[in-house]
Formats: sequence, structure tokens, C-alpha cells
Amino acid sequence: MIEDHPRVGRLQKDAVTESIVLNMGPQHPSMHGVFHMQLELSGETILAARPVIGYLHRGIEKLAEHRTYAQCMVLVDRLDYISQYCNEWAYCRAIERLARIEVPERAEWLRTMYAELVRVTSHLMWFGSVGLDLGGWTPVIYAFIPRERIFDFFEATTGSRLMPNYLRFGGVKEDVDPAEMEALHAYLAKDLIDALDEFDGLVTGNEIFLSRQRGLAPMTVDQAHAWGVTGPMLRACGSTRDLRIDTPYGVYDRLDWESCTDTRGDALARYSVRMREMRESAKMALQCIERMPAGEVRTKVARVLRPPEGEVYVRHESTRGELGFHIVSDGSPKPYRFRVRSPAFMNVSSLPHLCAGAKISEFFAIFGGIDNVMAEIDR
Amino acid sequence: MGLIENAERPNFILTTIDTLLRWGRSHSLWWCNAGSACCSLEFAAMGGARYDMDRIGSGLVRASPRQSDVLLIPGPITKKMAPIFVRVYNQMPDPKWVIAMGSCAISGGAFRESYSMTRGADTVLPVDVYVPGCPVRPEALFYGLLKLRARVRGTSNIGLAHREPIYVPPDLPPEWEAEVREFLGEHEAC
Amino acid sequence: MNARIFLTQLLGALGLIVILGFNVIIMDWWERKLVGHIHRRPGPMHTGWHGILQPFADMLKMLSKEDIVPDRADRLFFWLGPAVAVVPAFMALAVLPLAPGFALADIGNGLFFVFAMQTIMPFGYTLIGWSGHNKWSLVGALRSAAQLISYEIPMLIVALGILLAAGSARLTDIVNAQSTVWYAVKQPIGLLIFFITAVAEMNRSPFDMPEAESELVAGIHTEYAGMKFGLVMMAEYTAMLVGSWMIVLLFLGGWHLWPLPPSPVWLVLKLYLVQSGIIWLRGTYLRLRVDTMMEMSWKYLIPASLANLMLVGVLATTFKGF
Amino acid sequence: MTVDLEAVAAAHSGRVDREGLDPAIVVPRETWRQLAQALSEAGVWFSDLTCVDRGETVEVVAQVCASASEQITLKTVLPNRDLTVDSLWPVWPGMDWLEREAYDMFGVSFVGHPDLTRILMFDGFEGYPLRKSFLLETEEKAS
Amino acid sequence: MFGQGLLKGLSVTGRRMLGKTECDMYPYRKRVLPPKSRIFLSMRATPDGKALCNACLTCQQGCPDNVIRIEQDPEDRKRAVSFRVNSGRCTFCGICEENCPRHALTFTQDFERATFDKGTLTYALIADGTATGACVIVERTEPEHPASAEGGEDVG
Repeated sequence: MIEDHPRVGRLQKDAVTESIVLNMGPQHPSMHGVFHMQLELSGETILAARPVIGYLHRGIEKLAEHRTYAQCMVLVDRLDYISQYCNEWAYCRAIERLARIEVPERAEWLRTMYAELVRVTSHLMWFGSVGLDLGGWTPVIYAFIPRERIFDFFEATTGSRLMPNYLRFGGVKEDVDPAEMEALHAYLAKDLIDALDEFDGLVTGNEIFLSRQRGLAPMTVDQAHAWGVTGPMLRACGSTRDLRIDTPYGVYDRLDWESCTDTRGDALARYSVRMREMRESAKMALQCIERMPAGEVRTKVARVLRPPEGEVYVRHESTRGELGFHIVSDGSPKPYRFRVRSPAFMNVSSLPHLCAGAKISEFFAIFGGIDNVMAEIDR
Repeated sequence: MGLIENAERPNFILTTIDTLLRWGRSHSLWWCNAGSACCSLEFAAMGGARYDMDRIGSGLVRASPRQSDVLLIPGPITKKMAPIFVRVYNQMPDPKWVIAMGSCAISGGAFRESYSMTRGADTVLPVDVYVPGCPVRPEALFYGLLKLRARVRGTSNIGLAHREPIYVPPDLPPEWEAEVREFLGEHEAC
Repeated sequence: MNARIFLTQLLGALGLIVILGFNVIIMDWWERKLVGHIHRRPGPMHTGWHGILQPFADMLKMLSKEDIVPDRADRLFFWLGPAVAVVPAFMALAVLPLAPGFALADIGNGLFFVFAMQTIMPFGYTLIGWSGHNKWSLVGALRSAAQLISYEIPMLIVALGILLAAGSARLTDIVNAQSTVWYAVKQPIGLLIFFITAVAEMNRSPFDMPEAESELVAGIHTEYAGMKFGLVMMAEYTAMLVGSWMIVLLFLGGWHLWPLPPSPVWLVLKLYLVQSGIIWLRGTYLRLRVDTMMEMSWKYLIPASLANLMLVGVLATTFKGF
Repeated sequence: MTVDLEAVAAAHSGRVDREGLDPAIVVPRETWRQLAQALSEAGVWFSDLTCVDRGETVEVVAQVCASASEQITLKTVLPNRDLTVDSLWPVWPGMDWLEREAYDMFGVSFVGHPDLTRILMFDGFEGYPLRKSFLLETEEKAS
Repeated sequence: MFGQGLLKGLSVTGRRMLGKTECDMYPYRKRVLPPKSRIFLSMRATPDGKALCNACLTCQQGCPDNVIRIEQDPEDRKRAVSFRVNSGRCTFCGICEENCPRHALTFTQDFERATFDKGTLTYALIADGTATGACVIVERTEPEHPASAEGGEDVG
């Protein structure tokens, strides 16, 4: 029996029928990895919800303290395994700020392009899982086709589809060969936009989808700030916080794009913010390919980096929200403390408040909108 | 199929039935996805349009372990998750196989020394196929599935002693002994 | 004399079992192939020519799986559940004519016999769900009971409209009344409502709440392994066959294709076209929420079917040949 | 909306530590929640809370955002023998999981926290993994 | 109108249903993978079986998961007697290939290596002095371009 707890939601004392506790266990078809949710139900309505996490806790922060800074890049790839370049870039920015390393112009353009491409693939994966949660098998299969095409570009230029280990302190590993860039430019300009229009036709306009999403689990900006929610979920409630604009890094201030926000704050708003973000990111990647200057991609850095003693906290706009790297260094080649502020960790902590009183099938519509990655939550 | 498994001498009828059953089993291996980390993305990509595992009959990812044949472990097994994997494996009906996908499932991979990780899936479950890679390419997993298919079709089941109904991991780590024992209690051999 | 009748009936029943088995094989393959092509992937390819032997492989595998009965399950109902789901659908086949007069029992009120059989199916699905002693299947069972019962009412009211127009409840008469103009043309609203309710009766997407994979693990048949699960799949495909056969008989003019001579080939063709349309729905739509599904039946479909019945009544009395 | 660090630090008998890359307000343990309360009323929202094990003391570090672009670090130092500090859950409800993780990894107990249990490790686990005193298997073999 | 979104969804899947499929038909048609793709760690060797590795242990110390195990020839420190790789533990990050001063290590695109027993995942690139079959035969002997060939102590 989940005790009557302000954080979890009101418990109907006068519930005549006995409520059952349902374990949406770690091994569940639509639980995005190993996420465990204890739901207390009366009939189909959720009285109280208690997420249990930690099933994928691999102790990355402890392991990072036993590796050199270059070797930690391998662990950083596996934090949020759907948007790897954002993790790598945030980690590189933290170390570059700590060790005062300059990054050449072309490397900044390359980093921005890769981050926006990975935002597209991450939102495609999210779109597929929203369709899967709501019972449609087709959106996930359609979403994987453009994703595969972008993975081909990643593999051809960085060596691996999912775990590139491509960024280095002071730039990127090696330059991108222009033929691949041209092929990707052609794809992004036309085929990706057609694919996105097709997804809109398949899901966005669908009355069944709208009836399930409209007005579901609304959230105001103050609630979002109170729970620490950031990223597309926060922008869906009307806030304009976007770290790419507030604390400009890379070449975001030189590209023409606008951050997508919405005012309704419900599940449909979160959906439309992410769908528009995909188009914005594709547009940005196109501009990066067109306006990228020639030049060096990597400054000379000692192979075993020994940053000066000190502490740094860098905030980065990852696909799920504000990704923070808090690195404490004591001058040795290994970090003294390696802390990752995971956006999905905070977004999922708002789940019990959002789904108290919802139905089981509504719970999955809400859960699909949170777009969590267990590897980043459990670290 | 107790008849076939307990037969001593193969005769004509049993071998034909056995060949037929092996053909059927190998062509319809349904997955039970324990969906844990990065490799589960590549497994989902394998179900997608480009690699399409349904071509060889194993396109159905059954949600409930009762209706699946192959347990896929696409990622690390943490100590907190280990008893749940053992419970899912025990819930699967008998001719069942396990595929350890990726370095995390084979040997703990990048997180070998961590305090919360088991050193690979074979410390917890009897693994049939190891697929190296980090993450494993969809084609590599497809090749692993083809190898499992060839083995299922190749090994005859005549005289194969029936496996004991409940799998108990050899060196049961103390911290989750209660979980598996409690599960064993409620599921006597049937 | 009655020995001969008994023998013919027995042969007819065996023929029905062949039709049933044949349909399950065809549909199992055709569904995976069609959904595959909707997903721009080829579907079963390498087990026989274009995967045609895939259903046999599935059945052989399911035959040889360990048959698990959960410890605290209700053994009798666990075994009985799939039977209670398959037998009514199978018995409903006895009344459905393939050609004029060519039905195992072309009885006077064939229409109501089919609906009588369809009212037993909710018991089967609920038994399947309840007996597995699994919270998921329990929720699935409650959903399936609510859904099947509440979608039978609009189906019956629309069928009354057909009865009014055709004048007799014998299915062959209903089909012969459509020899020139189908009822789909005369009662388009009726066809739409009947199609929606038929899809809901078969638990097919977008109404597949009882076995909602993404929500309730595997819905009502979470605890079923091996051949019992095969039996539940057979029940599902048989219900689909009965539902689409009724659509073809009542609205699409059975074996009549107006300019061409009537023959059972048209009926089978239309049957598989309707079933492909139902699979097309599965490939396209997301699942409805449970309360919207209930609300849709009680607030929209029942009033619409009553309006349709009134409209047909008015038209049938004013125009003679309607 | 920039926050005047010196005034806030002085009000809570703390000091502003500027020699690092970012300014940080360091306050004693007692005024930790009042500092957070004052900042919260000034419209500051939180971003992160973690701990750093400095051997004989453990630093509790909170990152808060005064505005979309301006970010402040709050610190308090706890002696190793008794790691208790006021919980910030009443001020910012989102701190709930962050403090549970700090308890799970460092053993810092937060007074006033609604449900201080382990969040990442399984319940039967003893020890606090991210403390420097907690050695991995490879280190135990080596040392 | 109410049903407009539903019909649009049907038209999308209808068009796709009749269109052609996007499948690679993997076992029957094998796609040529890009040369930079890190799938199978291998070693460059000259046609007469001499690997380019001069046993400087840079890769062994640089690897985060100690996947590589090299035994140096006791008398000639510049020659490796055995070079074993445990691909069951490797995360394919490419640090070893990048750090190797003589550019001896390279990745090939052979992904068909699923096995039934874990032992075969540990393979040897150099066995008792000579390059094994897993190596890539190249014609030249000295490294491609004068890479930063400093010794093994400065390990990334």
C-alpha cells in the first residue's frame, strides 16, 4: 500500500473497491529500457505512482574517476546513447573551459552540425516510441528509415553508427570528406522533409492521436521550474529557456533559426514542440554544411591532458534538456569528481505528479511525451 | 514433447517428426526483448525496414515471455536487474535460447570494474550465442540469429534429457537470493 | 434416412474445419506480409516462396512448446477459455452461405444465430483473461468484456435495418435481395457503423484494447504459451473471418457482382478484400483510449444506428423496391 | 535579474569564493535552507545538486540559475563524521530525487526529506559507492 | 471535417503499401561498409608475414578496458612475440588505432563474428612472432606519413 504521501498524489481514502498495485516492471514492452513504475490502480484510474530507477546504474561517475580524460569520452558516449554528440560536446566544452583550450572555427561548425543531426535522430527515435506506446506499429518503422540514412553519414565520417568517440579536446578527431557532406545535403534538403511531412500525415493530424493527447497532463512554467524540468518539455509550457540562445556556444548565434515553444503545456504541446524542433535542426544542419569555412579542425593538445586544479560546471542544451557536466580536477590526468546533471533524470521525477489521476492508457501517452533514456537517468 | 526427448533409439517415425519440429522451430524464433541499453536500439533497427528480421520469421517481438523463444539481452546486466532476467528466463516455455548481445552482455564491456555490474550474462543465464560489438550492428545480430537458427535446425532432440524446469544461477550472489527463492516458491514444476 | 443426413452434416462440419484452418493459415501469412509492405519491408521471405510456409512453421513451433499452466491459475478455465472463444465463432460459420443455399444449416433466422454466437464470445475472452491469475490479463479481461458487449448493440440495430430492407432473416434471401444493387449503396451509414463495430468485435486495431501489447504486456493472453496461445490466435482469426463474412453478406452482396453471373468466387474475393482492409487499419491507426472507445459506442454509434434504422424504415415503406 | 552575490552571502554569514572559474557562495551548514529560500523568493530556480568528497570533508554543491544565462554555485562543507544538512525539498520540490541520489552515493542525510531511501542502488547494498573510501574490486586486489 | 486526419493516414500507408520495400536483404546482398567503420580490430602486415607493430605498448596502456595484451620478445624489445585482442570486452572506441605511432592497427569491416563459445572472441594478431591470418596485408613497410612517432611513455 503506497503510504499517503504529498509527493505521490492524493489517495482516495473512501475508495470502496480494493486498489491493486500494478508493477509496470523493468521488463515491459513500452518501458523505454529498464524503467519500473509501481502504479496503484482503482479500476483503470491511477491513484498513486512511484517510479523505481537504477536498473541500468553502471556507476559511470565512479569509473570515470579511474580513467584519463580522453578515456572518459568513451563513457560519455554511453550516457545518453541516443544523442551522443551532445554529450561529447558538453564534456569537451567543460574540459576546454577548465584547461583553457582554443577550438578552431571549422571545428565549431562541425560540432554544431553533428549536434543538430543527432537531435534529429533522437527526436525520430522519440517519435517512433510515441507511436509504439499508443499502439501504432508503423510510426517506429517509418521513423527508422531516415534515421538509418543519417547513421550511414555518421558511420562513413566518424567510424561508428551509435558510439562515435569523434570529438577531441580542442576540435574533432578528423575532417569530414566533402562527398559525404554533399550526399547528406541532398538528403536533408528534400527526402528528410518529405519523411517529416509523411509523419505529420500519419500521426499529427490523426483524430485518434489528438483525442488521446489533447489536454493531457498539463504543466505550468512554475511547476516545471519547481520540478527542475528542462528542454522541450519546459518549452512546451511557454518558457523560452533554450541554452543555445541564452548562453550561446558553437555557431548557434550565426545561424538563422528560432527556438520552438508552445503555450499549452500538455502532451500535445510537447509533441508539437519536438516535431518542429526536428525541422529546425534539419534546417540548421543544412546551413552548417553550406556555410562551413575551410581550415584546421583540431588544435595541438598534449595526448595526456593534465588540466589545472579547479572546478567547472558547463550547461549544454542536449535533446532532452539541460545537460550539465561538473568536473573537479586535481591536476592529475584523471578527474577527481565527474558529475553529470542528467536532464531526463529531472524530467522523469515529475512523472508521478503528472499521471496521478490519469488512466492506464493515458499514462503511456504522458510517458511517451517525457522521452527518457534510462542510461542517462541511471548513469 | 516428452515422447521425442525421452526416446532412446531414433526410429523412422520419430526422426521425421523431429526433423519437422526442428524446421518449424528454426523458422519461427520469436523474441523476448529485455530492452536494456544501447544495443536495444540496434535490435529495434533490425526490426525496421532495412534489415527486417521478419523475413526469416522472427519478426514478432512478443511482449510476454510466455510466448517467446529467444531471450535477447541487449545491454549490461546490473546486479539490480539480474534477478528480473532470471525470472523472465524461467517464465519462458521450454525450448528457449539466450543471445548475449554486445560487450556489456558478454563480459561487462566498458563497465567491467563497476560495483553494480555482473561480469557478463553468462554469470546469470545459460547463454547460447555471443554477439560481439559495442553497439552490435543490426547485420551482426542478424548473423548471430542465423547461426542460432542453424544450430536449432541442426541439433536433433531425440534422447535430449528434459532440462530441469527452474534455472537457478550457479553462484547465486547473496544480495538477490531472496528474490529468486521467493519466485521459485510460487512456481513449482508443472 | 437420418443416417445420411447425419453423414452429410458431419462432412459439412469437417469441411468447415478445413475452411477455418485454411483461413487461419492464409490470414497468418497474409497479415504479416501486408503489414510488412505497409512498413516498406518485405515481411516473411525465406520460409518457402515469399514466406508461404511461415504459418506452418509457427504452428509446428507452437505445437512443440512446453505448455505452462501458472501455479495459481484456475486450471479448468485456463484450458476452457480459448475453447469458449473459438467454438462460438466456429459455430457461426455453420450458418454463413458460400453459394446460394450452400450453407451447412441455412436456417430461417441465420442472421440472429450469428449474433447469438457473437454474444458468447465475450465470455470466452473474459475467461481467458481472468483465468491466467495475472493482473495484466485481468485488466485486459475487464476491457474486453466492456468493449464486446457495448459494440454489439449498434451492430444489431444496423442488422435490423438490413432485415427490414430484405424482409427475411435467412442469409441467402438477404444476399439474393442484393442481386442488382447492394445494400452498401442503399445504406451507406449502415455499412460504416457495421464496419466499425465489426472491427471492434474482432478486437482488431484501433480497438485492440484487450490485447494491447504496449500497455498490458500481452493483454488477455499474457499467460498463454505454446498451443493454447495458438488456439487464442485461431479464435482471433476466426472471429475476423466471421465478421468480414457478415460484412460481405449483408452489405457487399455476397456472390452477386451485378453484370457478371453470380458465383462463390466473388464472395471469397470480397471476403479477403475486406480482411485486407482490416489489416490496413492495423497498419495505420493508433489505439483508442478505453473511455473514448466506450463513449464512442454509447454516445455516437447507437444513436447513429437508430437513426439509420428509422431512415431505412421510412424508405422501405415509401419505395417498394428499396 | 542579477543577484548581488556579496549581499546574499553576507546575509547568510557566508562568503563569495571567486578564485574558481565561476563565482560560488559558500555558507555554513545552518543557513543552507535559508539561503535557498531567499534565492527562491528572488525568482531563482535550481539546476543541480551533488556532493564532492574531499577526503575529510564532503562539499554539498548546488547549481542554481538566477536568469536564463546567469548561473550561481552554492556550496556548504560538511565534516566527515556527521553528514547531515537541511533538505532543500521544501524550497524546490525537484530536489527530492537529487537528494536521494546524494544520500545513495555519498551517505549525506538530508533533514526534512520526505522519503530518503536508495534510488540507484538495490536496497541490500551496503556502503556509499562514490566516496573515496569505497574501493572498486580491482583496487582492492591491487592495494 | 472529422475523418480528414484518419483518411490522410490511410493514404500515407496506402501509398507505402503498394510502393517498393527498403530492405537490404542482408544474407543475400551484403552492403559495402565505409572504410572508416570500426568493426574488427586488425593489424597491417607485410606480405612476408612481418607485422608493423614494434611492441611499443602504446595501445595496451591507452586502452580503457585493457583489451590488448602484448608480449615483447625478451631479447629484441622492438618485436612482439604475441598480440592478443579480447573483442568480447572491446568497446571499439578507436583510441588504440589513433594512438599507434606506426599506424599498424587498423579496423576492418568484417562483422560476422557471432560465436557459440566465448573463447573464440579472444583472437591473436601476432602469434609467436609472425602475423596471423586476421592481419591485413599491405605492401609498404615504414608508416604512411611521418606521424608523431614519439615513444610509448606519453600515453593518451
